[in-house]
Formats: sequence, structure tokens, C-alpha cells
Amino acid sequence: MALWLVLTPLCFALAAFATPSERVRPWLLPLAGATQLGLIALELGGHGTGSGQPWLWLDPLGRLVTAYLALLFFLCAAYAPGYLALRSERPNRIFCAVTLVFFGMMNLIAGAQHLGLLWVAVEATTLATGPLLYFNRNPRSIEATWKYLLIGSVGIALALLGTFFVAYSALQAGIATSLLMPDMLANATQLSRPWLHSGFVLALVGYGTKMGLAPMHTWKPDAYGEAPGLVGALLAGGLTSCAFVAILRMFQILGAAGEAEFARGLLLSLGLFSMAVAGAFMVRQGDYKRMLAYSSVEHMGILVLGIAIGGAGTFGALLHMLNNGLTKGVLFLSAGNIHRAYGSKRTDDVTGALRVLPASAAFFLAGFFAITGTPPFGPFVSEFTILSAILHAERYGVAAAFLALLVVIFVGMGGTVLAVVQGEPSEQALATPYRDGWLSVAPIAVLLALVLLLGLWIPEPLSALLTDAARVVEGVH
Amino acid sequence: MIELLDLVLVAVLLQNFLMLGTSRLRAAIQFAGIQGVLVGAALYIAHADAGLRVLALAIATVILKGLVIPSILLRAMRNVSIRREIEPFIGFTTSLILGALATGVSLVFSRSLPLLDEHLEALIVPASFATVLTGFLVLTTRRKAITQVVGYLTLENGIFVFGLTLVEAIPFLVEIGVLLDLFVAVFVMGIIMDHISREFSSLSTEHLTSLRE
Amino acid sequence: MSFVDVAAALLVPALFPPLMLGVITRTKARLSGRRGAPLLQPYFDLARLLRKGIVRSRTTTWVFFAGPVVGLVTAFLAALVVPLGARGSLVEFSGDLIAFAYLLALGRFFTIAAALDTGSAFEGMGAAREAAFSCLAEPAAFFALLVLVKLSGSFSLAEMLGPGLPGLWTLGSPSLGLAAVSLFVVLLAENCRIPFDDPNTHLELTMIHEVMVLDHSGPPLALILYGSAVKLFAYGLLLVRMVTPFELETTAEGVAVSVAGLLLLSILIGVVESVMARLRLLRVPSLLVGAGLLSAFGVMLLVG
Amino acid sequence: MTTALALAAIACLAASGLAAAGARGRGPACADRIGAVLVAAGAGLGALSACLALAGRGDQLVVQTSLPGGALVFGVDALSALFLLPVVAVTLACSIYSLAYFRASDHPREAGRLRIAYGLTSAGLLLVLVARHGLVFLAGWELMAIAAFFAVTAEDRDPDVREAGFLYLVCTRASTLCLLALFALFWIATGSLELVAAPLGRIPLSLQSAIFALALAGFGLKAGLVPLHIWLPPAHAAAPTHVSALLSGVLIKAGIYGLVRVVSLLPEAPLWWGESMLGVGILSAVLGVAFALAQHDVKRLLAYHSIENIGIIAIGLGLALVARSLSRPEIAVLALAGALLHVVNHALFKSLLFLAAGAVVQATGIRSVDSLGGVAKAMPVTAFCFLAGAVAIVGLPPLNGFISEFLIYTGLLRSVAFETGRAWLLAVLAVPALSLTGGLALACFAKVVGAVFLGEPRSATARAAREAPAAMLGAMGALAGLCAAIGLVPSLIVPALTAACATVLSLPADVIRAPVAALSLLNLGVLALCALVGVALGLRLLRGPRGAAGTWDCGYAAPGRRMQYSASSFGELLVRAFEFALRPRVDAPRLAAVFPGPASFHSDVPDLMLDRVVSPASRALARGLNHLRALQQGSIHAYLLYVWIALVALLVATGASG
Repeated sequence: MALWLVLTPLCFALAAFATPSERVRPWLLPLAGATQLGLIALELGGHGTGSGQPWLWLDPLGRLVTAYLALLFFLCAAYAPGYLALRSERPNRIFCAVTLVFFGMMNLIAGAQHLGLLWVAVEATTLATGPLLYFNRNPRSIEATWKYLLIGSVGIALALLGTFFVAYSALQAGIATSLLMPDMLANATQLSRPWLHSGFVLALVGYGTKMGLAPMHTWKPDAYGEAPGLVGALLAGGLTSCAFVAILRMFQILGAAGEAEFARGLLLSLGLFSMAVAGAFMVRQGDYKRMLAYSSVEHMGILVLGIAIGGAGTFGALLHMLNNGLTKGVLFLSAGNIHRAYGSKRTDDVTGALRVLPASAAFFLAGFFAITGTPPFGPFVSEFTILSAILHAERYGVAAAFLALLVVIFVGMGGTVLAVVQGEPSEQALATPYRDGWLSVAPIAVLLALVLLLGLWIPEPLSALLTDAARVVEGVH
Repeated sequence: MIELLDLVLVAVLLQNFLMLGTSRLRAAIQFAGIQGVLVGAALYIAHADAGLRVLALAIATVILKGLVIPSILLRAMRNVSIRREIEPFIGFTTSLILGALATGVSLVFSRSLPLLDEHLEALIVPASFATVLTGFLVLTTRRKAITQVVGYLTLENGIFVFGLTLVEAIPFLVEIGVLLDLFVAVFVMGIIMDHISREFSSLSTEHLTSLRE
Repeated sequence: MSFVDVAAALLVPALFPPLMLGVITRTKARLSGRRGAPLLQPYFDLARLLRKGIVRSRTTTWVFFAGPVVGLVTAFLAALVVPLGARGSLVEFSGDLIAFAYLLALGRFFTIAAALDTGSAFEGMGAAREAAFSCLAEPAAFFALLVLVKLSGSFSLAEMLGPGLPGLWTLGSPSLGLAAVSLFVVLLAENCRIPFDDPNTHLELTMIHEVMVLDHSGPPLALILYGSAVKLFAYGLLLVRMVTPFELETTAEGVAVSVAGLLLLSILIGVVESVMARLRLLRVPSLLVGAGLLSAFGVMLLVG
Repeated sequence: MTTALALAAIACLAASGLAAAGARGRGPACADRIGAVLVAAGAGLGALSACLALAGRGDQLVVQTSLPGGALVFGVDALSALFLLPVVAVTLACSIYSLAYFRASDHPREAGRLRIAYGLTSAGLLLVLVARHGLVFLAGWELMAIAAFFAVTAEDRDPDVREAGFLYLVCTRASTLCLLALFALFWIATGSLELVAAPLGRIPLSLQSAIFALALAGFGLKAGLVPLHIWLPPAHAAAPTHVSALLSGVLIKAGIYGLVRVVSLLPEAPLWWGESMLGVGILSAVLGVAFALAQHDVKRLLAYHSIENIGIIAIGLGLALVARSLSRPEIAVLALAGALLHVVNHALFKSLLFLAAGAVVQATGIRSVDSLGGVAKAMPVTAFCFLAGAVAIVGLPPLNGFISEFLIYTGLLRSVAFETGRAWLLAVLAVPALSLTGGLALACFAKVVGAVFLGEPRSATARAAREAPAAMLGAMGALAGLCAAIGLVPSLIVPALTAACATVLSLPADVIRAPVAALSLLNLGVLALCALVGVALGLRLLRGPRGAAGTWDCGYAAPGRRMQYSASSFGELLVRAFEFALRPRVDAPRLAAVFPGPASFHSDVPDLMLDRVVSPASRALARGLNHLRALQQGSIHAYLLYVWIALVALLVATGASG
């Protein structure tokens, strides 16, 4: 089944590449998303044709992530046709095909049970997203793409070295190494510590670069700032989560080796540092898309923080992965609409959006409140869970820092968001031809509804899946 | 066998120094290419007994790293009429000194790690670390986009060298996947470089600083 | 309380207060070597004013007349709170000392409002001073009352100043003494006597209470004069009761002692007014704060 | 049943704005009416459920979910009911007021949004009151807070409004985060998020104290206890008046409710809890009124008075806590009853004052006290309502403020008489502090009444004022009537009080009956006597000879309007007395020459915390963070370097290298 989850998007990619019509092609994206959702439904329904290959199959974590990716992708894809219709001046053949490839590779990451394969998939996503960032074809987007590619590739290269180190740790312990997760977990206790430790550090830095943990986050503001809102949503919601999964795989091995504490120390410091950096750069941030990028950095920090605390924190982190991704979808898509209407990302030019684009601006505002952990939205529940986990672990200093940083971030983000939505719009802003349409608003509404739903009620199967995934990460059976 | 392997690895290290020393882009690219050929060869030498699979891998490596990628880079270079790396952030002599320093550090570092006996005296691990560090040095000190790609290649070569120790561990498909990724990466970078040169009529990253806080 | 008590408790505060004013003026006259007006002069003034017509400023509203009315009523009710003798008072309940203070505050509020209603700069000035000084006088008064509360362990003036009073003096005479002194200062301030204010000066810039009622005439003015007399009576009675800790059984005794004490107090006030000069306005706060500190010190003596 | 009614009320309130928005098609007036009707329905239901709960019919409603912390529980008990009553009353009054004050026809864009925000605010407020589960509480809390933010920034075209709104938003978020930690700790301590009293001796005292500290910070921020009051004055000045009334009247009381609720959940309180709250209360009361005295803007002035009254309430609560820790039931009951009654009273008279002030502002377009005057002639009813509110808020007989302050006083007096040690000392300090507060409040409101309503108009617009429309007068009249009712017949509210005190302290609370009965007699006496003398004087006025003239200005021939004693000069003596705390900013002209040219004098009093501490600090912080931007100037080389620095740092830090 996992294989199908990877192959389906690739087939659609081929189809998209083959499709001649610029107007028909975009509709392949939601179609692929829908198909994927169907497959996932089968999988979750237990009709999944078990693990065909030893190095590509879905454990609970994989199932969780693939399901979430399918949902997110479907909604973003539903936004795509409307968007691409507006950008009819740009050919979208490459865009559609590559987006689908990117999607397939993300599924590959989720399903990969072999560290090498995992790495290949992650690198593949890096390369696939390059053209997406470059969609706008202007100097700024070139620059962003270049930085993204180079920094990403270098980071990933380090991750490869880390993977090799882990492999060598097995080799050195005299185990027949296969880099297959089950084997690694089984023999973890015998792995040679120095290699394992440095391997984890390398992988953490490498995949952390993809995930956008400070100080490896520098590509993020540029990339998210220049990419179309749609791509931003897929990156911030999907790719970062996949990189997170990659880190979790490494963490699993260390946990199995009884080195969880070692890993947690690193994760804790990186997490808090990321939140701090994000807060520092969000204050008085004059560019609302860059601001979203820093918000993404912040939430990556929260994710690893949750893992670092462990226990309920792991559950909270996984839940937060979903909440953050969906909310980021709301934010990036609505920000994209606002960007369309105003043609600027600077808060100096963009004011009074509520009066120009009532719907999009309202969603942007709602997304802001959601992402900053306002009840009754989903992120509130997950952040609350993480916080109580921190307090339960009696890490009061960490809790205080966590809350203080949340205030700083709220100030920074709120300042920018309110500057955008409130106040008096400029003349040419009111004169803009762009208006909220169904295609550009409905997906956002659905995403927001999902975020709200996750805050009010976590369906039984989902919480079960989350619990299992958390078990997998924690390594308890 | 070990002696021959070490010989090759020494050649690899040599390429590092040449790369750090040269100011001419074409030369840098060629050194990277030669290094690619060398690591391909090293792969076969290290595991001659492993049979066809390794051979195929080695050949693929040599073709990709030795021929394809350099040609991509040379093409990109031809588009813009630049020949040499103007004044890097760190002078060439300094780079050389740092390179030497890096090599020393990696020797020490690799000694400090618990190695298998067959790797203890072999140069594999130190050479790989040294090459990785060299790649990093090039990446962070050279101004031209193209040189940075060369640095990235060197980095990859270094990691590849480390991979020599665990060819058994890594399935063939993954190895191929790694190579494929590398190829696509350089390919995409090449495209982007084309656009950079078209937009800015130069390949200097100095122009790529408009996105800032 | 018997019928006699009620009658006394009602009649004394109703009839006696103007006499105190008479005594004060007579004392001052004598000390300055004049014969002075008859003791009952205040009653005559009131009668004449009540007969006079009313002239009101066109600026004013009903508030202008509410001032005198409320002022008088509150002062009278406050007077009813203080016991004449050991036989309790007419308005008596746990915590009535707070009612005492807040009734007078109500009167003050409306007097000030009435003054501001005329829109005259001078009356505004007086109103501002009244408001400011009473802010400082009230805490002092409360500290003084806290001494009684702490000593007696009861919360109504009638009980504090009731039969148990002599016992209190044996218990904490120093505190009571300090409290009495500061209460006397508060009395002078609240009733606008020298050294805080000069009731019969005519330099409006320096006046407090008198300048607030410049525009009142006829019956309203009568109410004001009467009201201020009653207010003086209420404070005076409180002070006198505090410092006359005798065993008083019958109503007659109580009335007699109270009246005698009040007459003495009036003479004392007269003496003070004739031997002291009026303070500079900027000095007034420090004097009040000083009084407050005195009684505060008195409370602190009872610590524990 | 009871709880279901409350939830229905919440639904009505939440729906009010949205339904009105739906009916916009039928014209603005119709939308207004629909909104008001739904609010009225919600208020009615809420009042009904409160009455049921007070009649001992309180119940709970449980909803199963998979959210952390167990099933969601809703419930209405006497405490919730006591807070429900003023909330619904004020919500209804303000929404009726807004029919005339904020017509949809006058504010086409804002009115709809504001009505939605208004409905949601009150709905969230009710949700907070009926929540018996941490997450529900937080949800209601945040709904209220954020809806209130939109209500405050209804006129967001004005940058000042945006700034004030943002300050409020940040403060309320900070308080929410405190509560987040609070409930997390509570969850850890009790193993459930259901808000039921913690079993004695189960929770370690340190944890309880942490919970209390968080409650004091989080709820204090919302309630506006000094020094956490920074958001209050600007927000109240920025909001539309009926929103200010709602904020000041009931929204900040949510903080008090939270405090009471939390301390009722933690029965074993160490002494310092009550003492700290008592101290904060004294500070807030005195500073609040002192700052109020120095304000020119009537709405800011009223906002500072809210701080003062919250301080008085905190004094009562603190005393109750102290007494509970020392197991002095009667003192605890008196103080708590006083505090709770003051919550109700303040809700009534403060919203009354805001509404009256808003009517004046709307009629004259002036907010500065110094340029008003003589409005009473044009707006007699409004003037009367404001006067009533003033008497009530100063705590004078015969109105309701007197009763609640009296109860707190008696509690304090008892502890003066019976306690020893620190508790005694605090009580001894609290009594004069309270009386000083009263005196200052008296001065302040005498100033406002005099400067705004009495005397001569100081400006043309003030002279052109017209009486407010019926809807506004009706709302004010109703509130004034409630103030009078509680003042004259307090026995109406006593059962509710006793029930609430019983739920909080689990003690019989009949101690308050006797004094309250006495007070009601006294108040009636005051009113009767005043009426008597007043009628007598009135008759005399009608019968006897009378005349009218200009004000006697001590012989000065041509007294001008601007020669009246201005509000600032009225307060000046006291402001100078409190200079050490107020730090007024004065720019006075230096008159040098013999015939000096025209000069102007201006003085204002910036807020102690906001303008002297918080704003400078945050500006400095922002500047500091700005320097970090230098690290991200677009050089890809630097970025790559960061990656490697991180790598090396982690390797070294973990010592993994060897």
C-alpha cells in the first residue's frame, strides 16, 4: 500500500506532464489528492495490503503522516486551479508535474523504513521544491531558490553523513547492518555510542535544516516569502513535517539504544533556541509572508520541544504537527490572496485588508489567532498538552521560557497581522480588480473548519492513531 | 590493496588542495571532476572482491562525477564570460593553510573515533573528513555560484569516500538513488545558475542579497 | 431606651448646637475685650434668615438647594449616632461609626456640588479646599476611632462610649489621649475653625467653608448655618464623650455632663481662635497629616 | 434545567450579532432591533437560570469528549449566579443604550461587526461563569477576551484605537497564558481538569501556592489590579461607550470571579495569599483613585475608578482569605459578602456612569472635563443619573455602594479588634486607606459632577447640548433604579450573597443580615428626612418672596464663563499632595516680561506603569532585537556558516567527538 501511496502521485505527475491543456491540467492536482484520500481510507480501514517491501511500509507514524499529508495536499490542491487560472500568464506544466512528484516524495519519506531510502526521499523533495519556489521567475525568486537549494542540499549532505555514521556504528559493533528500521531498533543497544551520537547530531543538523530549526532556518523566510502561497502552505505544512518525521526516525533508534536522554537534551536546546530566534525576528516584522516563515520556525521549535519532553509531550507534538500544518495552510493561502490583491508583502503598503478582502482577511486573522494557541482552535489543545507535559516533568524553567516566548511571539505576530487587516486601505488597494472567489476561499474555510474541529473534538480513531504513533516514537510497545 | 587505495585517497586529498589553491574556475571544476573519478576508482579498489554490483556502481560514479557533472558546470560557465574567481572572502594562501589545518584536524578526529581495524590505518575516514571540510571551506569562502557548486561536489565526494567503509551496508538501489539525487541537484542548480546569469549577467552571489531583514 | 431618653436624644441635638456658636463668639469677644453679642444671637440670626426671601443665581439648578438640605439632614443624623450619655444613642448598630463618617461625607459632597453649581471661581476654590482637606482629615478621624474599636472590642459608638468607657481609660489612656488630641484637630478642620479657616473673615481668597455658601441667602443659608452648628455639635459630643469617662446612670446626668462638656469645648475653641492665627493654606495638610500620625501612633501603642 | 437555560442564554447572546447581520437586508433599524431582542432573550434566560440556581436548583451538565482532562462539565451554582445577575443586567442595558448610541444607520460598516463582537463577548463571559472544566473556562475566557478586542477596536480607522486595542490584546494574551499554566498545574495536581474543590492535604502546598500566584497574575491582569492595570485606561478611552461600560462593568469582573473560583477550589490557603491580595488591593484602591483625580478625559477617569473599585473588592477578598486561613468565619463572611456585593454594585453604577458620560460626550462631542459645564440644564435626566452614580460609587448613603463598603469596613474593624500580628497591622492600615480612597473618590466625583454638569458651559458645543434619546435614558434609568433598590432594600440581594458566600467558604453566612437591615433603615431615614426638609424648603421657595440674579462673584463686575474654577485646578491641591506617585507632566509658561505675551499652561499625568515602565522597556527590547537583524542580511555564505557553527557547537556540546 505504501508503494501505491508513492506511485499514484508519480503517475499523476506523468499524466500532468503529458496533458496539453493549461486549463485542464491544474484539475489533476485535486484529483490526485482525492485518489490519495481514497487509498488512505482503504489503508486506515484496515484493507491495506500489508508490507510488501521490507523498507517501505506504513507503521502508525507513517500512517498518521500519510493520512495528514493527503488531507493537506487535497485542500491545497483544491486551491490550485483557481490560483493557476489567475496566473494564466505563466505555463503551469512543470509546476503541476513537480508538485505531484513532491507530494509523492513526501509520502515516500513517511513510508520509508530504511534510513538510506529516507535520505534519498528527503533530498528528492528538496530538488522537487526548487522549481516550485521558482514559479514567479523574478530575480527575488531566483535568489530564494538558489539559497534554498544550496543550503538545503548541504544540510541534507550532512544528514547523509550522519546516516553513514549510524550505519558505521552498527558495522563497528559487528552487526550485519541493513539500515532497515526494524533491524536498527532490534540491535540498537549494541550500536557503538560515539558513532551513534555524532551520527544523530549530523542527522539532526541535516534534517533540522530542512525542517527549519534555528540557526539552520535562514533559507525559510526567503523561500516562503517568495514562493506562491500555495507552495508556502505545502512547504510549511508538508515538507517540514516530513523532515520532522526523518528526525523522529533517528530519535527512535537512539531511544531504542537507550540514549533518548542524550537526544532530548539536543532537541530541547534546539527547540527553545528556534522559538527564541523566531520571536526575535517576528517583532516589528514588516513583511507578513516572512513573518509566517518565522512562525513556522517557531512551531518547528515547539514540535521538537514536545519530543524533547517526552511522555504526553510526544502526543502533543504529533498532534501539533497536524494543527500547525493545517493552520499554516489557512495562513499561507489567505496571505497569498491578500498578496494577490495588494501586490505587496510590506505592511507599509498593506493595510485595511478587512475592508478590501473581507473573507481572506478574516481567515488570515482567524488563522493568526489559531496558530497563536487561542482556544477553541486545535493548536491550543496541542500546546496546552505540551505545556502540561513540561510542567508534569517539573521543568519549570522550560515552562516559563516557553510561555514568555509565546508572549513575545504573540506581540510580534499580532503587530504585523493587525497592521495588515485593520485600518484604512490605500486607494489603489481599493481599486484592485482581485476579489475573493469561491475557489480561492472555500479551501481555506475547510482548513479552518478542520483546525477548529481538532480543537473541539479529536475523533476516536485519530486519537488512537496518535497514541500508537507516539508509542512508536517513544519506543514503547 | 590498502596501499593502492591510500594512494588514490592521497590523490583525492591533493585535489582538495589544488581546488583551494586555484583561482581559475575551469581548473576548479576539473579538479572536482578528477576527484570524482578518483573516488569512483577508490570504490572499486576497496571492494574489488564484491563483484559486479560494485563495478557497476563505480562506473556510474565515474561517469557521473567525472564527466556529466563537470560538463554541466562548464556549460554554465561558458554562458557567462567569467574565467576566474575574483578575490574570495579568504585569500588563496589562507585557504590553503586552512585546508591543511582541516586535514590535520580530520586525522586527529578520525583517530579519536573507534574505528574497525581494517579502517584503522587506512586513510578512508580522515580523507573523507578532510574532503568534507574542504568542500565546506569552498562553499563559505568563494563568491561565485559556480564555485559553490564545486564546493558542494567536494562535500559529496567526501561523504562518498566515507561510504566506502560500508558498501555492504547500503543497498545498491540506495547508492544509485544517492547518485541520482546528486545528479538532479547539480542539474537543477545548473538551470538556476543559467537564470542567475541571465538575470544578473554574472554568477557572483554578491547580487543575491536582496532578500534580507 | 425610655421615652425620656428618646426625647433628650432628639431635642438636645436639635436645640443646643447654635448655643455653642454663641458661646464661641462671646468667648472671642471677651478675650478681645469686647462685650460681644448675646449668647442666643445665633438663634435670632436663624429666625431672621428663615423669614427672609430667597435670591438665587441664574446659573444654579436644584443641586444648589440640595446642598443645604442634605448638609443639615446628614449632620443631624450623624449627631444622633453619638450617645448623649451611657444610655445608648438613637441610631445605634454594629459599625455605626462608619455611618457617622459617611453621613458627614454625603453632606460634604452635596455642599461642594452646590458650591460648584454657582459657577463662581471663589466658591470653586473653597470647594476644592474642602474636598482636599477632608481627604486628609478622614484617615486621622478613623485612626482615632480605631483606638476605641481596639480597646472596646465593639463597633458602635454607643457601646464604645457607653458604660465601659472608664475601663478603657484604665486600659489604654495614652492611646486614648492621643486619639482625643487628633480628634480635636479634626474637629477644628472639619468645622472650619481657626487655624484652618476663619468663619468670620471676609477675605474670600483664604476661606474654605464660608466662601462655599456665598451665594446662599435666606432660609437655605439658615439651613447651612444650623447644619454646620449641628455638625460641630456631633463632633464635639464625640470628643466630649471620649474625655469624660464617668459612671453615668440617668439620662439627666448624661445630658448634663455632655452639655457642660460641650460648653467647655466651645470656650476652648473660642480661646484657640483668639490666641492662634490662621495657618497658611499650604501648611494645613501637614497639620492634618500630623494629627493622623498622632492617632496612628495611638493605635500602634495597642499592637497585638 | 438551570444549566441548560444558561447555555441557551449563551446561544442567544452569541447569535444576537450574527442574526442581526443576517437580517441586514431588511434595513439597519431592523437589524438593530433583532440584535437587541436576542440579547434581551439571552439576558432573560440567564437571569432565570441564575434565580433558579439561587433558589437551590443549581445543577450540572456533562459532555463526553476525547479532549484532555476528562469530560466537559458545565454548571451554575450560587457563585456563578451572583455574577450572572449583574452581567445580564448590564449587557441588556448597554445593548438597549446602543440602539440609540451606535445606530447601524450612523455606522454602516462598524455597527454589524460591533454587534457580533458584543454578543460574543457577553456569550464568552457567561461561558466563563458556567464552565466547570479548565478547557471550557479557557475557551470562554478567550472568546470573551478576543471578541472584546474587536468590540474595543470597532472604530479601527483611528490609530489610537488600534494601539489601545493591541495593548489590550497583548495583556489579555499574557493573562491567558498564565491561566494555561494554572490549569495545567491544576490538572497535574488533581488529575482532572474538572473544577471541583481539591481534596484537603492531597496537593503539595508549593503547588497550590504556584497555582494561586498564577491566578493572581492572570486574573489580576484582566481585573486591572495595580501594577497590571496598564491596558485598562487606554482601552476604555478607545472603545465605544457602551462597550466601555460592558468592559468596566462586567468584563473585568471575570477576573474577580476567576480569583474567587480558584481560591474556593483550594481550601487550605496559607496566610500570605490573603495578605498579598490585601496589599495589592490597598495599592490599587489608593493609586487608582489618585490617578483618576488627575485625569482630564472623562472616560479615562472612569477607567481609573474601575481600578480603584477593583482594589476595594480585592481588599475584601484578601481579608476574607486571611480570615479563612485564621478560621474566623464571621470576618470571612462579612468581607467576602462585601466584596461580592461590591462586584454587583460596581457593575451597576460604573456602567451607569459610563453610559451617562457617553450621553454627554455624544451630545457635546467633548471628552475633556475642562471644556464642559452647565450640561445639567440641557440634559437634566442624564445629569440626575450621573449624580446618582457618583453618590453610589463614592460609597455614600443612601445608595448601594455604601452597603458593600460598609460590609468590608465591618470586616476590617472586627479584625482590628480581634486579630494580632501581620493580619492586624494590614487591617489597621486598610481602614484609613479605605477612608482615604473614599475621600479622594468624593473629591474626584464632586469635581466631575461640578465641572461637567454644573456651573456655566465652558464651550459653545457644551451650551448646544440636547437631552439624550429615550433608549439611552431608559438604560441609565434602569441601572440607577437598581442602584437605589440595592441601596434602600438590600434584603433583596442578601439571599444571593449568603448563598454565594456559603458556596465559596462552605460556611453559614447569616452574619450579614443584621447590619444590612440596619443600613437599609438608615438609608431610608436619610432619604425620608431629606425629602421632608427638601419639600419644606421647596414650599417656602414657592410661597415666600424670591428673586434671581447673577452669581455673586465677590463684587467682581463681569465674571466670565472661563473664570470658573476648572476641574484641573479643583484637583490641583490633591494632585500636588500625591506628586510623589503621580509625577504630573507640567509645561507652565515662564512669565518674564512686565507685559508677558499670551501663554498657555498644560499638565497631564502619564500612567505610572505604562508610560514610565512598560512602554520604555518594550521599546528598548524591540531596539535590541532589531540589532539581531544584522545576522540575516542575505549573505548565503553567512547562512552556510551558521549551519556549520550549529553542527560544531552541538558536536562539542555533546562531547560526542570523543
